[in-house]
Amino acid sequence: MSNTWYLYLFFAAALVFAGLLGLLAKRNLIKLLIAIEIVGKGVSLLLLSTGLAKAHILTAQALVVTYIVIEVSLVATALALIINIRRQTGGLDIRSLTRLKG
Amino acid sequence: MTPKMLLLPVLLPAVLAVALLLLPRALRLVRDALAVAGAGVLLYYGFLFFSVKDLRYAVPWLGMGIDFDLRLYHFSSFILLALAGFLFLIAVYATVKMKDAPRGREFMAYVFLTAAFANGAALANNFVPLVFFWEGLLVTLYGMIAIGGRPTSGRTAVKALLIAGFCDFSLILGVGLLWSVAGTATMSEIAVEPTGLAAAAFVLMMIGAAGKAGAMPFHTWIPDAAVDAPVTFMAFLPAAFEKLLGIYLLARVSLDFFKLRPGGAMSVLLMIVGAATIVLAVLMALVQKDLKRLLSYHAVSQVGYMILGIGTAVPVGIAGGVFHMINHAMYKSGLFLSAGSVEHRAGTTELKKLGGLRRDMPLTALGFVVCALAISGVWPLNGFVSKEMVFHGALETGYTVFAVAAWIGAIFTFASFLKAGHSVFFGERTTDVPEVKESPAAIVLPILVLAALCVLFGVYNKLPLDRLITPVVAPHAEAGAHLDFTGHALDLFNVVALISVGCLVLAFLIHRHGFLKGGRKAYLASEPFHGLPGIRQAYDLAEKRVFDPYEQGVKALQGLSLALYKAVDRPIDFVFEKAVTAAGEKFTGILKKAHNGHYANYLAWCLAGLVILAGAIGLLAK
Amino acid sequence: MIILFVVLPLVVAGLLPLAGKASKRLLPDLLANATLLFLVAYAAVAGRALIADGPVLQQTTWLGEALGIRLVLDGFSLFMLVVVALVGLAASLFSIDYMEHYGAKGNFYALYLVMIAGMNGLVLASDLFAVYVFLEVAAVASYALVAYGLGRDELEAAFKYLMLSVVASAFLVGGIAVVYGMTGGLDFAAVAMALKELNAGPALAVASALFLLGFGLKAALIPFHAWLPDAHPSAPAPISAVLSGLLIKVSGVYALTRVFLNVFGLTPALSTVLLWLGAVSAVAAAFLALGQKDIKRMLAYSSISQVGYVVLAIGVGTPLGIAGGLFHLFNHALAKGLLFLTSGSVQRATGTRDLDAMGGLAKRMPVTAATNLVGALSIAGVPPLNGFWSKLIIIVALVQAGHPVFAAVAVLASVLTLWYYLLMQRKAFFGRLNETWAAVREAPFWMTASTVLLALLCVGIGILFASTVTTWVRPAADVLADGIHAVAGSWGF
Amino acid sequence: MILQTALLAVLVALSVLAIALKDLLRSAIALALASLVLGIVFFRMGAPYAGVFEISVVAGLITVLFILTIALTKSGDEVRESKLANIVFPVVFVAFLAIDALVMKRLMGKVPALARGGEAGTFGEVLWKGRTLDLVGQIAVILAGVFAVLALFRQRDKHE
Repeated sequence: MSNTWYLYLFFAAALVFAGLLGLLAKRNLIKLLIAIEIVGKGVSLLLLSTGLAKAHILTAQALVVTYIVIEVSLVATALALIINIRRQTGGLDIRSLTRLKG
Repeated sequence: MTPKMLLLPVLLPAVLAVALLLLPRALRLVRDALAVAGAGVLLYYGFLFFSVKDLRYAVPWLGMGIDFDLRLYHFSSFILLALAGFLFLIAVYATVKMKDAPRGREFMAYVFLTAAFANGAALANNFVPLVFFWEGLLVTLYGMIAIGGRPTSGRTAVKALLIAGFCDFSLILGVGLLWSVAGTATMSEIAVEPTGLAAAAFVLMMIGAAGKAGAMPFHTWIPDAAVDAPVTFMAFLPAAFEKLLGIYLLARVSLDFFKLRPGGAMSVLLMIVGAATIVLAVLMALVQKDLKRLLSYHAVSQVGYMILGIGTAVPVGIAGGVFHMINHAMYKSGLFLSAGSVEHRAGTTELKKLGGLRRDMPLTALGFVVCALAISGVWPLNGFVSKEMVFHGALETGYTVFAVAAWIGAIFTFASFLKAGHSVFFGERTTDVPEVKESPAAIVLPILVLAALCVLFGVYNKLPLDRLITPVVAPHAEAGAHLDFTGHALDLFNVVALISVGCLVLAFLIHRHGFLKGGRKAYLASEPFHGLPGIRQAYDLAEKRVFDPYEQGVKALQGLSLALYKAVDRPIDFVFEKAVTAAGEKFTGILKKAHNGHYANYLAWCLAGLVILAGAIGLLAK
Repeated sequence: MIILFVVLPLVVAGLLPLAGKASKRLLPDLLANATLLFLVAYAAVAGRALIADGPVLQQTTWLGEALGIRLVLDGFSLFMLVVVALVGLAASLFSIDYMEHYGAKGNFYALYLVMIAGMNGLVLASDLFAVYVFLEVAAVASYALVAYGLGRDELEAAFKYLMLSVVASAFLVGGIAVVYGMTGGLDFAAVAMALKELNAGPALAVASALFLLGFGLKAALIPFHAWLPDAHPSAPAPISAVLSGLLIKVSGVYALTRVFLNVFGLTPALSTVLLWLGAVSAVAAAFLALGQKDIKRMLAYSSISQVGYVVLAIGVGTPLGIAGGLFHLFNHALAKGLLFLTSGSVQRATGTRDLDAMGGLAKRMPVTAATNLVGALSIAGVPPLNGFWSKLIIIVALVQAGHPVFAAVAVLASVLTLWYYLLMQRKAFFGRLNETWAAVREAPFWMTASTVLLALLCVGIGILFASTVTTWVRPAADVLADGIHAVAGSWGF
Repeated sequence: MILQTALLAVLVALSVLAIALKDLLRSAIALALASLVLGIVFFRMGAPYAGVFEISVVAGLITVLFILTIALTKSGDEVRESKLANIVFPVVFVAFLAIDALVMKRLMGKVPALARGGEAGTFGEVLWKGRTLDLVGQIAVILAGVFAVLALFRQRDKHE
């Protein structure tokens, strides 16, 4: 199995990189969160494929499940923040969030 | 006498400091009595410890070579005694002088806290306690200037703290280096050759010690503090305690920790620092217009003699340097206390507003004149003896140039004290100052005691030299070396002493020259004068305000002095105060601009950091 | 039962919303503070006895069956537990009065206790993935706590903090996956032994960099620090105190050192990188702090600088350096907690954080001014306070290990630190009293009480530093100085 | 293996779409589809529980949360995205894919790895006996998330 490990890693890296590019380029707060989700997908793919390569798929599965639960918590918190920000600033542009600097 | 007793000089003043701080304002008398009594007890123990001389209190502390280790031996007991003596005099003096000061209570507490730290520093036999006590002095230094009550006091306090902090940190660095070179932090076990890494350690520790003593270029806070801090503080810290501790440590560093050789690179380095400090600081003193500022520049200049003496690394020079340390502490303390006495009654220390106070304040005047003569090195006072020893030491190393520098310093020291003494205590009364009375006994007595000691240590120099100084030098001299410094101490008829006398005469001539050019009448000659005849004539020759010799006769010199003041002293001040600040602000500004609040920017830093770190770890691993 | 450190705060947190229904303030105050008081007592009193015979390995059983909960308590984790409990207690005492006007106290304490549970779990965890999980527990709670005021700045700070953190933790999981792929294990002990066997070069370098990003961002090392000066000042004062005093140390420094020293083993390459990271952070952040007008932002930059100091010391890798670093971590936790709390008192009294608008507050708020001074002098390294000793040990250790240049850098950072703290003192507390604050009054009882508690600790530890170091710091430093042997040999279940 | 590769390619394509699409609702749906595909990939890797979680929680719950948020925050002002980034970043991404394809296999060959024995038992046993602490962590993180949302949507008390 381990000879296909690199294949999964190739796609995992692609996902992470796509997410990072999105984080750097996009300005809509929700878009940024979607980009974070993409990064997360890449990482969970990496985690599971590593377990597969080591013939530890059950453990890796447990890790991925925990990872997903954490992700949900994060996304819920982030979305709550975004809604609050929308209420306060009237927009969703990350560029308007530059009051704190220096 | 058990080893535990060594904790007393540290703990007692610390406890007293807290007690003094807690006593309510209404119980001022109790407070004063407690302070004087406490200082008296410390002085008593100072004598007791001096008679015991050999005691060590060491308890394991942290492991890793860090022990709480106090050691009483000849040198530290000598310093301990001197510290206790000055503490006592200052405590007595402050009861009156600081009576109405707005924060007198805090001042007293700081004095005793300083004493606790200073005693600890003198006794410490392990680097870690030493650094601890040493750094503690930094805090009290800041505090004592900060409570000066003038608008600029806070600024000066920060300046002092930054400069002294720099010196202290270089001391810490030096300690760390020396510790790793010597392999132990126990001070009595260290003796290394000052080469390679150890040389760096030596230089760093030298900066720490000489900086504490106020050598150039770490002196610029002292003249400022003279104006901004209570004058009692000046007599206490820069004049006495800091000199004692700084030179004590310098002597330990150059004699015990490192084996300084006469003519070696480190020895020459020390002599250069010493000679430069002597000459440059005294030239700056000449142009000062305020008595306290003038005295403070001399406090810097005289350090040069001590450093020069120790830097010679020959027995007579070292002995001279250490002897000069104790002498200087006495007369400079006396001079500052006299200035304080004048300030107490006349309300000012500006030279041009003062004059003729000799009649109103005869005892203060007497004390001032004796101390001024002593600092100028007039026969047969203590300053003469120790300066002669330094001259001899400098000549013995073969570097005549340093002796010449020291002589030049002697000329201008005397010249500027002629100016100061004359304008304050002699000449005509001015209208700026009303009729005044002599200061109360608590102020005058400490001055007179110090003046009397100056005479005693000069005339009967056998006492301090044999009992205090020679045992310090003895372990470092070659076996069988001639260590009797007393025989010719007051001998006027040798080349060195004659040159010194010539220097003093030259100082008179400068005045005379200036006076004649001015063409004024010497009506001061008719004034009765209870001092030495030579001085009297010199003062009589100068007629007007003491600035005139420079205005009329030595314009060139004044130009040089001013130029040096501007070209050396102020730039150093500028470096510490302006340039560092400006550079810091510039750098800060650039960094602040980078934090522009943009998320993508911050994320990019993180990713760039990741790539760089991965590369760095990978490359370094290979 | 060391699992109590994790479970007790969690259970109380779960109960708090219910308790908050019954009584809006009293019950949440009481429950939360009692929990933390218990943790302080348990860690400080019972903890030493627990680890007297070496590290405690505890596998929880349920109905006679061994569960997969394996916690380890050794000198290092006990040390961290004590720090967490102490500063946590002080901050929660402070919250009794301070959080009054934020509302929903039950909810606040619930989040607070979850964060404490997360930190405790991280400290006790014995495998890499569990470290990540508890790091996220504390992090999620902290995002909400930063935004607790719900003002514009709070939300902005929390959002950026979250977005940067999440990326870093994603990379951290990536690093864990790489290590898992190489060793096939996640246990500290298994990984440590396998890595020793493998002698992995470049792959471990990549993994190390990923871990450095993950933990370094939590520790706010430059260049991963940008979120901190936004997030820490925006949070309510007790949360700022816990974030700066604890969270960056537990999920940053603790995790970093545990993994790098005990699991990977400190190679010269890693050591060099840590020294550089620490030195750059210590100096650059000190300069940044110097230029701040906002008292809490200045404190926040100071945290970056001081964490840099700690990492610099640990990067040395010698027993003395590690001891100095950990001691400084402890001292900084107390002093920075104290400083943030007093800044909260000032903000509550005056309504501003602008240093230029303050002045002479010492006359109106003497206790706050005095405790703030203690904290400032402690961090600046002024004797006889605790911070002096740790800085001294660090500088000496740097010189002894043959890094005189880094020692000089540490000295420079110290001088800068002293500088900006004196600036802060002068602008906020000394000088002439600003007319505007003539009616300002001293902070209420619990706020002053908690700051006095921390100030007394700073002074007390300064005076009794030797016994503090031998009792608490040395056992922790010994574990780290042992390197992978501390874990590989004795942590097998 | 070919099917798996194709699924992964679709996953990446959908992810890129989720980021690149202008309309938020559409990109949320693209994200949900990506999760669905990832869930299937997990199934095919022999990790059914992870697959179920990915599909039910991520494709389901998270998508619902996203859509809810989009609905709540919709009303007017669109965020203008950077035009330059829209041109440059796809190019960068393609370049990265090329490099990734070229070096990943070689790179992975260099990673040293210990051969380890596989694991025995069922997923339940592994989770219960091996990773129970993670379950405690999950409970904690869910608590944290719930409290966080409650705190962020609380009514500010008006006293004081």
